[in-house]
Formats: sequence, C-alpha cells, structure tokens
Amino acid sequence: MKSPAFGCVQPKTINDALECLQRHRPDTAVLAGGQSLMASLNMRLSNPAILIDINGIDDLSGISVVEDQLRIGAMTRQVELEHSPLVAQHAPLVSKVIPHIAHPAIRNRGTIGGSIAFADPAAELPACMVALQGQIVLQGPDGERRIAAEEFFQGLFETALSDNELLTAIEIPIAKHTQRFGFRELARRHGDYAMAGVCAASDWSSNNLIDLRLAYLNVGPGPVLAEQTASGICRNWGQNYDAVLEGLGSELDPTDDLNATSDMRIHLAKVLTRRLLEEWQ
Amino acid sequence: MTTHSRDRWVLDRPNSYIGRSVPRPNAKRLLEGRGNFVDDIVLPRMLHVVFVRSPYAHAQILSIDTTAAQTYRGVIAVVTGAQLAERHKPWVGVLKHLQGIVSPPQYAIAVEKACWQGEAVVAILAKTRAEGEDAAEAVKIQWQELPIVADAQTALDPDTPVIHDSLENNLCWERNFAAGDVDQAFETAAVVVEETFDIGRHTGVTVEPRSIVADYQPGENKLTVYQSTQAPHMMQNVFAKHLGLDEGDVRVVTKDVGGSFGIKVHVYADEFATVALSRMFQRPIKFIADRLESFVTDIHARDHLVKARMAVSKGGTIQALDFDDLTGIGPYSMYPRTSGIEANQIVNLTGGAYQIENYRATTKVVFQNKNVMCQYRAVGHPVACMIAEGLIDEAARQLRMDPVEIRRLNLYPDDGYPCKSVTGMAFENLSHHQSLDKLLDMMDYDSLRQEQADLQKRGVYRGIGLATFIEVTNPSPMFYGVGGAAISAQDGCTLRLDAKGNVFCATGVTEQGQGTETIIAQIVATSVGVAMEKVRVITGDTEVTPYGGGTWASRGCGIAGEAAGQAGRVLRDNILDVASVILQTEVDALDIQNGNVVDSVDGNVLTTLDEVARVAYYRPDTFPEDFQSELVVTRHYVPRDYPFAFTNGIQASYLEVDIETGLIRLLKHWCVEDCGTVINPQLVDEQIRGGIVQGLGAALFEHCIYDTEGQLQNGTMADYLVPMAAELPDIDCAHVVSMTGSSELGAKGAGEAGTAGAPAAVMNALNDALTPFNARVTAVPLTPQKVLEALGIL
Amino acid sequence: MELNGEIQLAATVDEIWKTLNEPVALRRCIPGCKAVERKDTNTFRATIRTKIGPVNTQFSTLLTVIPVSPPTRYSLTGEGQGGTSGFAKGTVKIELKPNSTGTLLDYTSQIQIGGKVAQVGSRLLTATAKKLVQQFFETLEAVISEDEFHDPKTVLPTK
Amino acid sequence: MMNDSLGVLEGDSEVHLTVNGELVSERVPVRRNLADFLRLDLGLTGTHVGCEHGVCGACTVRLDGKIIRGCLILAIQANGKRVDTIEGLSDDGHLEDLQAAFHARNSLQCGFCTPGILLTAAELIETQPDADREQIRTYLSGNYCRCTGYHAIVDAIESVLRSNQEKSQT
Repeated sequence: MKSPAFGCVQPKTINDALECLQRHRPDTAVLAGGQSLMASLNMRLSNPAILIDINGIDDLSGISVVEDQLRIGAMTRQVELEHSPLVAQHAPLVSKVIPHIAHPAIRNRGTIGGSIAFADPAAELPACMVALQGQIVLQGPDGERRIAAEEFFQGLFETALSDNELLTAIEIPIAKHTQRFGFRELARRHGDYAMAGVCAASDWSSNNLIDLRLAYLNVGPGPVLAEQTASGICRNWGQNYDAVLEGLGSELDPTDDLNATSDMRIHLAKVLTRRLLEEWQ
Repeated sequence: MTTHSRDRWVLDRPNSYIGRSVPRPNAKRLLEGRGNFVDDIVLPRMLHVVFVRSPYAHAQILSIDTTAAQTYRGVIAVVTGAQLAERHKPWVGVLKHLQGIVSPPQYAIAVEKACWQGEAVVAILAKTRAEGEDAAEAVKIQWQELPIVADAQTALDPDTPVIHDSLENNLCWERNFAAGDVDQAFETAAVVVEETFDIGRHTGVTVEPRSIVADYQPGENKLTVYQSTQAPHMMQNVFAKHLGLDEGDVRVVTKDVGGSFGIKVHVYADEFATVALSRMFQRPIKFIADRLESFVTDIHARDHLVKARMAVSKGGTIQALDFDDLTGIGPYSMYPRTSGIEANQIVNLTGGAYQIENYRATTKVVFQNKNVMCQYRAVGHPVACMIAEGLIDEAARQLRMDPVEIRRLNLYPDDGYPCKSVTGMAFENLSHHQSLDKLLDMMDYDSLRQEQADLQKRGVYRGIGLATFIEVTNPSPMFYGVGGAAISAQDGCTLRLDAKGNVFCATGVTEQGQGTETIIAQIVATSVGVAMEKVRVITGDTEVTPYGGGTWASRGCGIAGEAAGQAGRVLRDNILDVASVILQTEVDALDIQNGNVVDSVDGNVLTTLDEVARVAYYRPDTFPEDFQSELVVTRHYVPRDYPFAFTNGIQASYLEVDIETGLIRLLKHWCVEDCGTVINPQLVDEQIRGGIVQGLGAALFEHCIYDTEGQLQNGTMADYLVPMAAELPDIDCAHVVSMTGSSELGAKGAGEAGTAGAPAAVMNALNDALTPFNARVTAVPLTPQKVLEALGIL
Repeated sequence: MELNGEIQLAATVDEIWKTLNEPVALRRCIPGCKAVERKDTNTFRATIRTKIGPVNTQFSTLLTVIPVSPPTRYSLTGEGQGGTSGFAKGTVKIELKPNSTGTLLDYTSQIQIGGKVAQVGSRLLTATAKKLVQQFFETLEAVISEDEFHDPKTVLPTK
Repeated sequence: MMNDSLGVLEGDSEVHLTVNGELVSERVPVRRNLADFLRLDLGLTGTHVGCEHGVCGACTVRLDGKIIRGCLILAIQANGKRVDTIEGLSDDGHLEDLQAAFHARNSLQCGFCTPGILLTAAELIETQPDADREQIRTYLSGNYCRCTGYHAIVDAIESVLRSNQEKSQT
C-alpha cells in the first residue's frame, strides 16, 4: 500500500500557493494536515499530479481575536485548538468538540482548515462551524471572500471552494456570556466516526432559549442545520417539546451505513438532542 | 503413565522459578524498538512481490495482458498463475479423520478463475513495493463474472451453482452426532428453550501483517524462508513437498512475530507463491501483506449459524441438547489443517461442562465465494460456549432460577473425575465448582446483584453474565497427525551446557509474545539448577531447534515445557556425573543449585558449573578412560494418556446498556481458570486477558461484513472495529490449580481460555440487562442497532 | 444496493425518450463521464471518472442502453472496470408515465461496487450512490429543458 | 528539483533533518512517507508499519516533539525538522521509566505495537501528569494492541504517573 508517484510543491506564502493552484489545477490536491489525504494516497484511491503542501506557510496558522471574531488560521492544528485559552474563552463549543476527533497523534497533525475543506459528512468541525455561524475565509486569484459555513458545505464532500482558491481561515463570532453551547455524539468507539452527532449554540435570556442553532453530523451528505426543530424547541422551551423532536427526522437526510441504518441515525439524533437540552434545563 | 505427585520432580526443586512472575528477558529489546520482524530483513538482490488481486468474488480469467506492466520502472518480472502452476504442486486441504471432507486442489496463484475477492491472480516482482504497485495498475485482465455463492444458508440449495466443477456440490464436510434418546427427552421435558445463535465472521488483525522473505540459493539448491509463522517445521514440510525440494534443503527461520492468534499457522497461497517465485527467479523475495490485503486474505473465523434447543426439567436439570450448525468457509478448505476443525470442535465441545446424556449435533461446512476461513484462537470454543451458556441462561430465566444455581446443578462434580462427556471427550480432572465459587467470591456476586437491582429502579440497566467453559489444550496427534497431516504433536528440547556454565536451550515451539522463551527458561533453570540469566533460549529455526509442532492450540507450555523440564533433569544428571568424577563423590550425594554443584544434604557448595564445564571441555584428559561427559541432551514429549488436556474456567461480565441508544459499556470482567501448574502467573494472566479481549471484540465489534455479492464491505482498520483501550474494562483473573498427571510439570494450556468464554459472558450479561424488556440478542457482534431492534425501538 | 424514486419532468414522453437515447446527452447526464464512443447500436465505451471526497477513480465502462419498450420503458446499464481499484456496476430502469404537467419518470437503480473501492468505501456507498443518481436526473432535467441538447462542438466518433 | 518554493519536486528530492539527534541528509522519493523513510533509508526499523492508513499507531514517531503518524506525512515534509524514534528515545533515556514499568508489568507481548504505545504514553505523561485510568485509556485510543487487552499497559502507565507524582511531592 504505497502511494502513487506525484509531484509536490511547497510554497511558503499564500500568494505562492495560489499561484501553484492556478498553474497546476485541476489535477492538484492541497496537502494540509494530510490525515485523510495521505491515507487515500497510500491506498491509491486518489492520484493527483501535484500536491501543494501548505504546511510551510506560516501565515496560515494562529488563533487571534479580530474585533468581534475569533480568527483561526486554516493550518492551525487541532491540538492547538484543544489547548488554546482563546478558543476555550471565545469558542467553547470548539473546545468541547476537539477531543472527540480521532486520537492525539492525529490531532497533533490534523488542521481545522483541512477538516473543513475536506467536508466529510461525519466530521465534527463542519457541523460545529455551522452551529456557530462561522465564516469560511477563502482566498483566490481575485482576492479574499467570506462565506457562511452553512453555505460553504454543499453536499457530500462538496464545498464552495473552487480549485484555484485556498481556505485560509475560519472566523467565529466571539461567544457572548449569555450564550450556551452543547455537543453530543455517539460513536461505537472513542474517536471513530460518530453514528450521529449534534452541535448546539443558543442565546439565553430570562430562562428562554433564543436563536437556537442545531447542526448535525453524519445524518446527511454534509452538516445539517435543523432550523424548524430549533425554532420549535425555542417556542416550546420550558414545556414539552417531544412533538417537535418527532419532526426532526424530516429535516435530516441520513443514509444507511455499516454501523447504523438511516432510521437508527434519526433516532439517535433525537436522543442526543434531548439529552443535550436536558443538560441546559 | 499418569504421574503422581511424588514424581513431580521439577516442581520440588530448590530455587524454583515455577510459579514466579519473572519478567521476560526478551521483552527488553522489543521495548527499545530492537525487535527483528520479517519486514526488517533486507537481503542482497531482494525483490518485492506485489499481487494483483481479483476484485470479483467469482470470475473466470479470460485473458491477462502484462506487456505494459513489464515495461514499468523497477519491474523485473510479471508472473501469472498459469506460469507459476508449472513450478509447484497444488495442495488439497483435507484430513483423513474428518471423514468425507473434500476440497479442490488450490494453486499459489489463481489459474483459471478467481474464487474470492482478494485472491491473487498475477504477481509482479519489482525492486520496490511502490514500483510493483505502479505496475499492478497496468496489468490488464479480462474477466467474465460467474454466479456468486455468498450466503452459506443457500449454498446447498439445488438451484445454487456449484463453485468447483470437480465437486458434486458446495458441501465441504458434514458431521452428525447423536447419543441417548434426544426426542424422548424433549417430549417429556418441563421446559424447552430454543435459540438461533448467529456468530459473525471475524478475523485476527495481527498488528504485524503476514510477512515472508524467501531466499533460494541455486548453488546449494537451498531454500531459506524467513517467515512470521507459528509452525516453522510444518512450513518446512509444506515448502519442500510442494516445490519438490528435499526437506533437508529447506530452512524456515522465525524471528519476532508481531501477533499470530492462529492467523499465522496456515499455508497462505500468496506466501507460498512468494517462496515459489524465489525459487523461480533464484533471488530473495519479500512479501508483506498490506492492511487491505490482510482483510481479504488473512483467514477469517467463526461465521456460524446455529439453531439450538435445550430440554430442562422442572428442577433445572439439563435433559437434552440438540443443535444444527452451519458454517461457510470460503472457496477452499485451508491447507494443511482444513477448515473443518472448528465445526468439529463445536460438535465435540458444546455443553462439555455439563452432565448431559442426550445429545444431538449436526454441522455442515459449505463452500462459498468469500475469503477463506480457518482456525483462529479458541477454535470452535466461543461458539460452543455461546450455545450452551446462552441456552442454560434462558432456561434459568424461564424457571426463575439464578444462573449460578442452574449451573451448579448441572456442572460435572469436582470429585467425579476422570470421566467422559457425552461426545467422548475425556476429562482428567476439572474444577468447575471450585472455579465457580472462586469467581462468585472475586466478583462479590450477591452485592453486584443488589447493585444491579437498585440501579434498575433508577432506570439504569446493568447485566451480569456468566459463562462456564472448557478448553482443549496440549493436543496429542488426535488433532491433526491422525488425519495424515505433517504437523508434529510432540515437541523437543535440546540443552547444552557451554564452557562457562551457561545453558543453551533450543525448543521446537515459537515465541509470539506469550512469553514462551521465558517459561521455557524458567523450567530449564529450575530443573538444571541454574539462575535464569544463565539460560539462553533459541526458538524458530528448523535448522537448529528440535523437530516440533510450534505454537498453537495452547500447547507451548504443557508440551514443550515438559520436554524442557525432562531435558533439564537429564542434563543435571549428566553434569552431576561429571562432577562426581571430578569430586570423586557418589552422584547421589550431589545436587545443582544456583549454578553450583552442592552437597545434596547440607547444600554446601562443592564446585561450580563453569568449573565442571571447564574440565569437561578443556581437560577431559583428566577423566578415567571409560568416562565420557555428555553435556548436550535432547528430550521429546507428547501427551499419551489423554488426547487433550482439558482445562476449565468461568468468566463473568458486568455491563451497562443504554436502552435509548443501544450502546453497551463494559464495566468489569472476571475470569477464573484452571490450567494446572502455573509456571509464570503474570504471563498466564496476560494470556487470559489478551484472550478475553479478543472475545470481547467478537462480542461487541468485530465483524467481516460481506454484501450479497461476496464483497467485503469493511476491509480497513477504520471500518473493521476491534476493541480499543477506551472501550475495555479492567479484567480480574484468578486460578484454580488441577495439575495434569500426564506430565511431571502438570501444566495445561491457557492461551485460548479467555477467547472461549468472553463472547458468551457478554451476551448473557446483555440479555440479563434486557430482561425487564423481555428482549434478547443472540447474534454477535452485539451492535447498538441490534439492541435497539430487540427493544422494539427500531 | 437499490435506490428508487420518481421525478416530475416538464417534457413529453417522446422528448425524454429521445434524450435518453442520445449519447451526447448521456455523457452529460452520467456524472464524471468523459468520453463516449459507440461500440454498436446499443453499447458504448465510456470513461467515467468518479471523484467523491478522497476517492478519485477512473473506470473504463461499457454502457448498454436497452429500449425495453419504446417510448416508455428503458434501461441503462454501466459496467466499469477500474483496474486495481475494483469495479462498479449500475443499472437504471426507467418508466415514463405521461401526466398533466409533463411526464412522471419512475426509476429503480441498482448499484454494485467491488474490489478495493468496496472494501474501503462502503461507509459512504449509499450516500455516494444517492448523490450520483440524483446528479444523473438533475442533469437530465436540465438537458431536456435546453432547447437544443446537442453540443455542436462535440462530434462523436462512431464505428 | 528546484529550490524555489514554486518548483515542483518530482522523483527523488533531498531532505535534511535531525533524526534522533543526528543530522541526516538523504535523497528520498517524493512520494515516500516518513515511516518508510525511517525504515528503508535510515534502517530505523523500530518504527513499525501496521496499516499505512493512520489507524493502528504502530508507526508513531515524534516530529518536533509531538507524536504523529509516520505513515501520514511525507518524508520531504520533515525537511528541516526534528524527528525522534523509539531508538533515539530509548538511547537517551527518555523512555526509561516507562520501559521499566512495561517490562515489570509485562505490558507488551509481541512488541510490534509497543514503540508507538510508548511514544503515546510518554506524551500523555508530559501533557496530563494527573491522568486517571480512564484518561489513560482515552489517550491510548488510537493505538492498536491485539495481544494484551490494554489492562497491563494502563497499569504500567498509571504506575509511572503515580511514581512521578510521589517524586514531585517530595
């Protein structure tokens, strides 16, 4: 199981990386943390002519607060998010989610940008960004653009990133002290792809939930934002919202896989949501 | 032949290492990354072989075009099955004592058609593995798909196509056994419980994949094979036989083995191809199965569907047991052990802990277009255990008896040995009741039941599951030899005292991490009378070690250990003969302790072993003319008075099931087992723990999932789930000691006990937890999906 | 694996039938289909490149179009070989039922993958198949809605 | 072959890095991963290859002090960096306590997974000195061991953590 031959470019700046993309596209693959790409190369499931290794671009790493946003460079390793006081303070949901991603050696290398650009439907970070109303920062030949996470993810492994663009950063609105965050997932083993999971973010005022956002993972081709269920729960907060949860299935689009049927995923999504909300009561 | 305790000479030795948890001397280099695994071997002119494998479960090879592949950089040759078939004799995986078993001839590389997804069809020899894989993509094969036999349940239907033209149907073997009046017993029984047990296919997943380097030297017509295997002498025989070489010209060397569990005791077509290719091209060739290859070519195991019923009296006495077993073994019976042994074991062993008079069992072993299936750790035992333990628990539930009480009532009494089970298994001395009592004590059974009841009131569902088991260990030739296989049941040990008082020990068994070398050294050190550091153990080299069977079926300690003990006793005698000449003393007045020759009465040191050796080797001229020192001895051992040394034990699982998600959390696991004399308690416990965890894997996670077209669906490490650290409980072990009288040492095996009982214990614990819901799951792995389905949620 | 469904198309049965039997249209509808070369009346050689997330595989495919019962019942079969990656096979059976707003297209599709892609990709098989089938019919809808689905620049080599 | 950052590296490429404290300069195929580079080019066979898709953890090595999967990074990506393997970390005594505890507790059987497990355990000891058994188990969740069942491994790591705690208290 050895990877096929390819060429590799190791740009040192974002502009150089963009130039490489422009020059070699479409048969390129951007090598970020490589924790998914390298495995598929070893298995010869993908065969790009040119790898663009962006690990040498210092400008792509780092966590900072820019006005009311927490800005995370695309190449920031998951382990840095796990231990960052800035993330813990301003994006506590991210801190909650990271320990559920794979294992320590993977998080030491895996990056936030890689996970988001890859858009695996079972990944935690895409759903997390959708729940948090994160903005994905893309840079291309025509400059920088920002796109809301929920629009960035467009389907099974499909995103709004085009083949001459680079995902450079993620911006997350700084958490307010009135906000609440929750995360639940159910995997058969620690660190595995979850059978279903939910990221939740909500504002909170006089014992009422406001603007609840529920973003689910592995119950659709990408992260799924369940808007009707979320608003139904807000309306019924403090009362019985079982009926609202019953409708959750119609917002999700799971398929069968080896670990759970689509019915089971919907069932688990409901259970996880209820348990998450019970924590808030 | 039975040895009485007064003859247990080794056990009574001064400064004994028997029963001591001595750390393994050979573990240190492994801890420093200085192991010597096959993939670490690099030989001059060595090539790598890459196999192009069939993507189809069953397909005719219409044509193979290798012209493009041959032009690739680094490629030396591309060889098809037809080309290689001219260079070796095919094999047939049958044994005489499995009456009626059939299997077609199998070649190293598929010749006319591929019979499972993953079967090798073309071999590429290249300078690097990567270059070989590049060329593999350029091999063009024209396939014609053939009808696929995937489902074992329909494999024998008249309208199912027959896989092999040379056979009448897809039946490999069947066995029917009956004793007593089963029908009468069921008619009159107060309670009849019935279950279908579905035991999923799983596999071993050794972290070191199957690995081999073959080095044929034309000058001497000599073949040296470095192989990660459990049975070097068996492999030597097979390579010689099927390549037409003299067995004396074949040497198999086995250094460190990165896990085996029964996976590495079989003859794999691709490994044999590697050896045949080395002979064909007259240079060293390496094959290391990559992980994707492992999942579709390492033997799979289990895959049994069992319909079973048990008749029980009102008082809880088992009156009859009756079951039909069906297993699918892939397209070939594996060579040379066959793929019928697991089914045979299930017929032999089911319910073997209990006094059952009326018993009927049938098993059918069928061919199908899936990866080959064969013996893996605890062959047949976990299935046998699930049948009996699952049924007895269900009977207890219906009779409102405690699972402990119903077992107590039916287990063979501890004072009733020797005796024979209904299937003719001879039990020398087992300890079911003592083991059960010890287990209940260790787990504090009554408190646990109380805790379970208290928690249930708060909506927390926990379950306790018990599983009694017996284990086949120390097999005599009744296992394989009697069926005509060149698999040695005996094992030998050669000891040599060197000139500095060190003892070199060569044994026919191999080390795969169990601690074989350590326990052999402990036994030798004890029986000779030297410190363990003075004993050097050599394993895994057919040119150096005595002929032996290798390490499988929990035989290393009981058989090779006994040979080592006996050899040590003789070497000690021979050393004392020399010492008595030097010291001018009667032999009876001497003993060896701590490397010194001592006065056997007061223990005073009279001389040292290196002094004895010095005189023997450098100054034999000082001996009387009629005296010759003999400081190399060899002894062999094979159990004779029992076909197998049965062991017994019992396990318990405590778990919690989340009734909303179906997720099972293992809280604790216990095992009491009786392997006779315990040489090294720590090593035995770790064998038990490791075995249990493979059983827990079978219980909860491990499953080779195939689709209806014979395609493996989860052939990666990410998708084939094995239990990891975070999913596992702590495991407590304890022992009862009932020594076998067949040997001085009295040791039986322990390597498979854990795997035998764990799945049944977990299944019973789950069903105990689900009792309030009147729900049951009897198909392993016990997945959350199955739990929710049983609960009626899905 | 089987996927079934129906879609409402704003076109007549005849228009849809014509599209389904037109190689250029098929090339556009089949996701990842690069070149199509006619082998004989009903069979075509095609190269299909499937890129789903990490998996990027090229299949040499034999497409067979069977006009089961013109102009309402049709089937399209593809058998693709991807060398060491494995194989993929699929059949889409289509039934066209005219109704007041156009045509109701009823489909049943069967998809089978084998070899390495099956061994590695099963986690995502259903989702992928769903996506590919969806893409096929979405493109079909788009192609039909175009005035002229022939791309004049594409000239098909025929045997 | 070009050194400018837009040049495409193809075929073989030069790497200069520090492995176990030694400067290493080699020409290596661009496609070769770090685990294969260590084994094939440097003869550091203590780094084992068990799955080549990042799951088993047998190829765990340290890159600039942090554990990573050796099979999920190219050798050329380690250019200019520091790599430590089981051999180096054994020789410099870094793993001494863990190795002694593993030996005493028989926390290894076949030893194939052991180098990866030791490196993972060492990072746990550095980053979570107060870890309990459950945290130890979680940290190890990415390392396959098929022989031991993990109980003995957890015991050994726990004993090192507790003994470190005792040392720091005195």
